[in-house]
Amino acid sequence: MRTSTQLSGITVGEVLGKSLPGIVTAVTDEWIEVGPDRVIETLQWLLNSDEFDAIQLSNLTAVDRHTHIEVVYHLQSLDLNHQLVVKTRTHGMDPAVVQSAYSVYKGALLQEREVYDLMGVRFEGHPDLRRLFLWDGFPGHPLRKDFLGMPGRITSGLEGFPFEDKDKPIRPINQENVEAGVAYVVTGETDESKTGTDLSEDRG
Amino acid sequence: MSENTRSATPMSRQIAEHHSLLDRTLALPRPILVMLSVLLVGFAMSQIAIGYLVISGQLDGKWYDIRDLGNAMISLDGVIQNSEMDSRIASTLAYLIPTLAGATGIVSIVGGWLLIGPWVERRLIAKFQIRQGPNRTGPFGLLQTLADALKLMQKEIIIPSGADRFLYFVPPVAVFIPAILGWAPIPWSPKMSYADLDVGVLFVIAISSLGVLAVFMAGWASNNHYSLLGAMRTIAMMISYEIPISVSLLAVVLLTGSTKLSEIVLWQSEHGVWLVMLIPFAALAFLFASTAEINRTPNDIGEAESEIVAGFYTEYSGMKAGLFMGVELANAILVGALMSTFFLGGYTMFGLETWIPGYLILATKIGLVYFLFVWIRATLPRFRLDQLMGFAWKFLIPVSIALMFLTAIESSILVRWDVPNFLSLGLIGLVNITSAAGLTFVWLRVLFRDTDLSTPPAPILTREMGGLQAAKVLRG
Amino acid sequence: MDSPGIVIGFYMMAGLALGSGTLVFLARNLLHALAFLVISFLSMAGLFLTLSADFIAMAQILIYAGSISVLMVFAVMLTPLASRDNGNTIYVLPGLLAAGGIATFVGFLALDTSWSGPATDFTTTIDLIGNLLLGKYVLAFEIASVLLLFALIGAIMLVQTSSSDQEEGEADD
Amino acid sequence: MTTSTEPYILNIGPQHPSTHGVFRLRVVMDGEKIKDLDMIVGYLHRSMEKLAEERTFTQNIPFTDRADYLAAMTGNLGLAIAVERLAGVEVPERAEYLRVIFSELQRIASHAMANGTLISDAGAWQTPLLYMFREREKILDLFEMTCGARLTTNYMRIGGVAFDPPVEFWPALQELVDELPDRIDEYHELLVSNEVFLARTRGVGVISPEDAINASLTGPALRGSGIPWDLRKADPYSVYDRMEFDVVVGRSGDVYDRFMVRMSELYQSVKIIKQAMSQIPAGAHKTDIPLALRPDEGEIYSRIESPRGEIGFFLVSDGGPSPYRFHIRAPSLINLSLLHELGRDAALSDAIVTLGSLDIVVGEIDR
Repeated sequence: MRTSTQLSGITVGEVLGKSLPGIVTAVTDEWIEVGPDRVIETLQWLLNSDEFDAIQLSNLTAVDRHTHIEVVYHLQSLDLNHQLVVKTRTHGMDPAVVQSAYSVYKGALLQEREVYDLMGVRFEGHPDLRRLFLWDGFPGHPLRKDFLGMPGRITSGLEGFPFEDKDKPIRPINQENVEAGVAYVVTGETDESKTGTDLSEDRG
Repeated sequence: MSENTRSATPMSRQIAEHHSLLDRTLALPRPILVMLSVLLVGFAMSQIAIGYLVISGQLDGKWYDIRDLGNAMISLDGVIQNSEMDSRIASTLAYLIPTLAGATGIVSIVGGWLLIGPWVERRLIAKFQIRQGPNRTGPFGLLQTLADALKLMQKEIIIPSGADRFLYFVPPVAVFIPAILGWAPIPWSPKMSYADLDVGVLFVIAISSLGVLAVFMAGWASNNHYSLLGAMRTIAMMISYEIPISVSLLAVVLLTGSTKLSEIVLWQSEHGVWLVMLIPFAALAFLFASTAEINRTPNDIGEAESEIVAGFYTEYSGMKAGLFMGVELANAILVGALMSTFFLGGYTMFGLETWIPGYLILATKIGLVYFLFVWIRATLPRFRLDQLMGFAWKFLIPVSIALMFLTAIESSILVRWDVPNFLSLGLIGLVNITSAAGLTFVWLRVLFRDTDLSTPPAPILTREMGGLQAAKVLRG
Repeated sequence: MDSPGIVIGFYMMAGLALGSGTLVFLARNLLHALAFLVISFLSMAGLFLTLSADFIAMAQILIYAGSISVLMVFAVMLTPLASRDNGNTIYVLPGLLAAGGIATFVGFLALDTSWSGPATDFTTTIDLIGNLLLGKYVLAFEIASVLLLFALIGAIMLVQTSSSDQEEGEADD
Repeated sequence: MTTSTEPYILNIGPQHPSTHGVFRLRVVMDGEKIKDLDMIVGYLHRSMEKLAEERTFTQNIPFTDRADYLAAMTGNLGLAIAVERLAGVEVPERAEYLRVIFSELQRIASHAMANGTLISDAGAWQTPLLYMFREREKILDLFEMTCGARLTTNYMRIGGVAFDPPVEFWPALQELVDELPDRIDEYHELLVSNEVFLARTRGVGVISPEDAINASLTGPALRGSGIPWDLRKADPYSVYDRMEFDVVVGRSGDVYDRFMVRMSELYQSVKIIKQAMSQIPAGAHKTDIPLALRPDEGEIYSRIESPRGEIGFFLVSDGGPSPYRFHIRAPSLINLSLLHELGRDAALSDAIVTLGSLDIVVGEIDR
């Protein structure tokens, strides 16, 4: 049975770089990266190329990297049954601008609206760039890491597990512990020697 | 244990433990069983006695002849006329008493049906849908309707902003006028008819065209797009489907030679035939068109809940919405009564009416037609507006007019040579059935010459994955 | 006309007809006026019934209350909102004059006619009407039906020509 | 003489019988025809992706229940597989088979619901829906027996499944699997050749194969348009590569085809369950993983075939116990990419049926 393959970014970057020199800004084993103002060009080329045949935009999302926002395109070919990942990064956070992929893939319509809504990436050339989930006038873009930035620059995301010693991993969750009613006691740290009662509910 | 785990929900357990009515009756305590059997034997004896009275003809025309409640009225009339009252008072009384009695009768039929009808419909539909239906309020859930009505009456009366207050309050009441008036000419027994009009058929058609006005008022006054859409759909439907109704009733009138409902029934009884056997297409057209008139599936686009919420009564709350729902049920049995009278022999049943009260026979027939409505409602999806309009104008109207002409020829033959006997009627029925089937077939072929009417082929099964190229290969 | 029920019915119907007829032109809202007009039509049908003219009564309900008022409803629906007011109009004086003229004319006619007495035996009128329409007045009847057919075809033609420019859109219906 | 009509705006939803939740369509209508269509979502937005950034990977599994609440099992499985691939967790064989059985049961339940509501949208007064609920009810009973929950199961875990099914599960499952094909035959008889249903669904809401691919449609919506694409075969996860089954592909891409694809997939699911039941080995049903699973720094996009299409999880890990970025590729949302094109110039009734055939779950759209 044929299974799907994930194309290496290096091979994709090589071929793409031959046809459109200088378009690829970075490659890794998993993805290639292009500039935010050359997205349409890249995607159109990948869509039309016989070798890659990136006919479907499988997924479009964005990641906040603190200094910039990374927009990720997961493309796939159905006939050749492979996937490839294209990334682009915005110049800075405000404004974060990327070309819209809607002219190449209709499937980008709602996904770009979602990214715009939650991540604040402005897609140039999108026919109907409005917020998707939140209402107009909502302050900020919630999926950004600095959203609801608190005093002391505490940002969202777990710095560490509440009762966890980073050097000694806590006991694994297994059936015996559950049956014995043993709570997940943190080994090592004693200043907060309470048991993690809130976690013991998570049986398994 | 395994049984319990199989049916884990209370509902499925209930279904599993449900016994038949016979089982539950047999499980009653012995004394009650004995009492029940004594009652049964007594009932049978009294039936035999009644049978003797009927055969010997001692009952005909007596006021206590309950096979025809008209007898009692006639006797009462005679008593009043023969009494020593002032003739003016006597005539007033003779006018008022039957009028009021008949009106009370009709209103109690409709009202009683509104009390029991929702329960019946919900239970029937529940049976179709492998559910239990209302069974908690009172015995067998019989009081459910009462509880619903009480709840609805306590609801706040919401008047949408921008509604036309005058026109908003009239429709829930006004829709009931045709639903009650329509009962007037229907004969329940030979002498039991509220107003046996000479123009009964015309009266029926005229009355059925009135309901549309109330519907329109409701839709317009609510100041809501859903209501307006529902009202426009309903009006369009009613205008279109009144024509097939009229044409099929015209066929009835042509054959029976009378517009009087009692004479139509008598004609069927005299010739020992139901009109549905002679003019089946007219009967079917009448049935289908009346489902459109009274907004029942598959023609309930006026209140298609998946599209326009509740159609013209979207904005009505509490008992006013309840009245709209009630009038649907009242209309359903009215159409059942008309259908039975015109096409199913009315209160007659090939001689059975000398034994069983005619009104019971008619009620049974109404129940059967109503059951058909419920059955259709529980089974079929709904047509689209343009499909329904096309069906009325492109199919029902031309075909029923063509068959009406055929009926006209046949009836003139019957009248001219005076051969309405078993053989000629059978021949007519045969000719009509074959011509209706043939015409339907040919006309549908003409109408849908460009459409593929066959059942679509089953989807393709494959194990090769791929995109556009693979799709091309698959489709060949 | 001697039965008290008929008498009561006659006065009720007459009162309703006159009252709702008055309200038709007093109502400011066009749709209210229409509702009163329907009531007036219905009470006219009732008046016909008290005269034992059952066929005409039914025809009155069927044609006026059932069809013409629906037609008017459609007409009102299709006119823009602004004109849905039965208010001031410049046609008050001509209207009054025309109404007065017609009333005078009808009054003269009524006075001039030699009325026969009330019908004594209640026969069915529908047989008579049918025989007359297909016997003595068959020509008029046929001409009327041909006229109606022309009207029908004309209506279809009107709709056809107006929608010919968007036939592509309608084709898939 | 021309008659001109005035377009008006109709709000379908958020409370409306056929929007399957709190979905809102703002429609510009001209008579019965739709001139323009705009969808407004977000009434059920719970910001799962943001919340997930503050929870461990295991704690995020319940979110996937609540995203696609009609197919919680496949949602769970999608996340579990994504994290396993990201962190390199091995899954015991028995757990893989249990995963297949439960996600196929979930597929049957979800397709039954989708087809039932589609017919309700077409106007059949809930009868087919309740018939389909009969099967769904039994499947949910099986879920309840196994993990205590009927809808939000939270059953698939990273490294296996939460519980081994109880003893009485297997005979009940056997009985269900035995009777299911007959039941599905019943629906075929009732619906597949029903003239009214055919008239309402054939040629309505047609999506061309090119459009379907270009608009990122997946699942039955894509297969209905004639594209043979099913991740269970194209990119096999779990033990689907050991199962013998066919992928159902429609012919013309209309509402009827999408309906039929779902209908025929029920048979295939039954087939898969039967095979999994005969092949399932004994053994552990999960591996032990640390409570605070710390995958290495990196990112992964992992996808599986949910009843509604490709449900994908894009996870970015910064080496901490919680994901740095957690994104759900929601098939319900992305399948709506063509809605405005399908709805334009359609009759209102057709648009409603088309929306029903795309089988949306608002919880998944809004997340």
